[in-house]
Amino acid sequence: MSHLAAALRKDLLLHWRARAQVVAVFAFGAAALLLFSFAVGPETTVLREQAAGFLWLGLLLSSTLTLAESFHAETEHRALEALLLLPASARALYYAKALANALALFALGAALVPVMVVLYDAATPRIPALLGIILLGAAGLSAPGTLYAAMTSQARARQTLLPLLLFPLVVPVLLAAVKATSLLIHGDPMGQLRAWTLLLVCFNVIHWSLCGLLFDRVVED
Amino acid sequence: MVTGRNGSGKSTLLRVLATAARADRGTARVAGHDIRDARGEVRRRVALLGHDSGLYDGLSARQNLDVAAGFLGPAAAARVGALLRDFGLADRAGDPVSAFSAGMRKRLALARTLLKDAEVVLLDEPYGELDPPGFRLLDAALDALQARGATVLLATHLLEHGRQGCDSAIVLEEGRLAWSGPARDLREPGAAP
Amino acid sequence: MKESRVPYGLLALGLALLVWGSYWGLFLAPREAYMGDVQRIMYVHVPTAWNAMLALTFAFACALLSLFRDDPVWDARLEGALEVGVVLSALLCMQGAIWAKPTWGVWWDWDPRLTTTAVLVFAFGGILALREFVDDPVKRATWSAVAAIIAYVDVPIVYFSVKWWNSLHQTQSSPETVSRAFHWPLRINAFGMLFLMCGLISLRARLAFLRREEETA
Amino acid sequence: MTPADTGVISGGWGFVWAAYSVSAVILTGYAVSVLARYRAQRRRRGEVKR
Repeated sequence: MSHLAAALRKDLLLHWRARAQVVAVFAFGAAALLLFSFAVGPETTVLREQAAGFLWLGLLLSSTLTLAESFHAETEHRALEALLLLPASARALYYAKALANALALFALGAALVPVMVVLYDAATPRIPALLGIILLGAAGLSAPGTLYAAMTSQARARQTLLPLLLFPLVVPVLLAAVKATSLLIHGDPMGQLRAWTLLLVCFNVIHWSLCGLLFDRVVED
Repeated sequence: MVTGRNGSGKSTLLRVLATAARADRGTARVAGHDIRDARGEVRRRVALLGHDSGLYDGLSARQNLDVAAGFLGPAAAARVGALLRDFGLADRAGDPVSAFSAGMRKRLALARTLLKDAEVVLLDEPYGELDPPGFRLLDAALDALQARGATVLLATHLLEHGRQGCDSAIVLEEGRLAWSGPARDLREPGAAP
Repeated sequence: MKESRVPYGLLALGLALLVWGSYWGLFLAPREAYMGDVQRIMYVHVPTAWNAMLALTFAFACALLSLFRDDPVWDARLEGALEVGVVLSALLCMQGAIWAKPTWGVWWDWDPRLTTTAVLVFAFGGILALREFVDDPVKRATWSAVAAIIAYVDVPIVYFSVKWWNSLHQTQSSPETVSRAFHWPLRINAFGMLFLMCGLISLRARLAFLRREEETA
Repeated sequence: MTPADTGVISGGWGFVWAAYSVSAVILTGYAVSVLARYRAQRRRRGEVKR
């Protein structure tokens, strides 16, 4: 357990020291939201209808930047290997990195909400519920994303490989998160929010345990 | 001591012994433990300084050592300050490693390797990139290790460093053992055996 | 080494059965009362669906064995099963689109089963791409096995999320409900494609094994 | 299973032929590609061994 704490401190420290990149990733996400509106046209009613979809597409696209960067630091000078040789438990390193990435993606998602509200006039009074959905979605992206970032950081064509492997896998996260967010914005007459939240929770439970089990095979030769 | 031309397998040997790389065939015992079956035990007793520094460019010198100490425990954490001073890094402890020169990075990597009280210390080309003061710091550290009774395996081209400090030596060619014997009798790899 | 001829036999038998089953389904089987002739697409669509899923399930088994048995032959079979699985899944999507156009008037009717198959094509196709871009045979084997396991475990979640997402598509247009009178061509084609698939997977696995031998020679 | 609104579908044969020909092309095409790659690899291995 102490390894988890030490690893988490390391990852949060890395994210903190690289906060300039965090701002850059946020700018990328906000730019994506802007570009979506150019693709759709200035009618606010249409934009407001698709606001949830744009928010999550923006977060999904910029998430690969955060995930890929989080492992660039580890493999650049074989720092991760040095930790494994201490020895440090690969599982602790995974969960710490995945947790740190989840928090980073959550912060990114939360920061994109005001952009969504301004650009698409799509607001919701239920802020805590929205933040909860964003946290579940961010965690859902981070669990497999961190593992695939570990793999692709040591492969050729890593920029294309990570999204190629990750996006088909997180289709359920995208569907559930967009539906849940849209219910929060446009109202939830039939009370479907619980079902979509449950699906997000289920996705997280499966992938946080499965990826944790398989991670040491990815980093150990 | 291990020596041999570039690409003769020195680094690979050290990485395999440190369980950083997997041996395709055969096995070995380090510090009394098998590198395949008891990897965790080997890793508890072995420290490796490889070609790659194993450092986080984004973190400062002190933070890099603190991170490693976090996994090693309080004993190692207590030695962080001393190691930074011993390797002349105390005044740059707060700067990010990305701003360090190659020599400074090598000193920090050495400090990080010695953070663990390892029974076996594997050093791959430790003299590379070091300036003369760095040489003296490294020799002092090697003497301290020998005084503590640790086993040191040094992979280097600089034969004179090896001859004085080491007891035995082996020469590798194309991944094969070409010669082994007392370090004193070591001649240039090109010279007639 | 004397290489066994079984896979070639399977290919031939598979193709023969497929030709026979298709001929039966196209010309001999009665026209379906409502769907008319379009329903004949079922005789090739349904077998493809069954075998595509079978191939990916076999890939999942190979991935598990490759991870825990550490024998390179399973890595070769994983590559074979992945490639055949992706080809069959892609074919299934095309057939589904051709079936949907006359039936629903649109090429893609977001049927949960077919949409999941489309996601699988990219999920498992991505693993084939991963194998292309990793040079170390040991890493390639371990990583693609890990990726195949995660992608396979994800299939049910993808299916349910698409099903709920597309809940407005009430009339379950499942192509599988075929009345008894039409079973024979369907079964023949199903077995035909099964043999074809087994032959293809084993040949493709041998190819992967030889390539790896050459790499590590 | 019968979608009541479409009634008996006319002109279905075009789509039937399309589905069967796509399937035939892809299945045989892929089989040929596997056989070709496999034979090429065995010839390379053959040369390597001899």
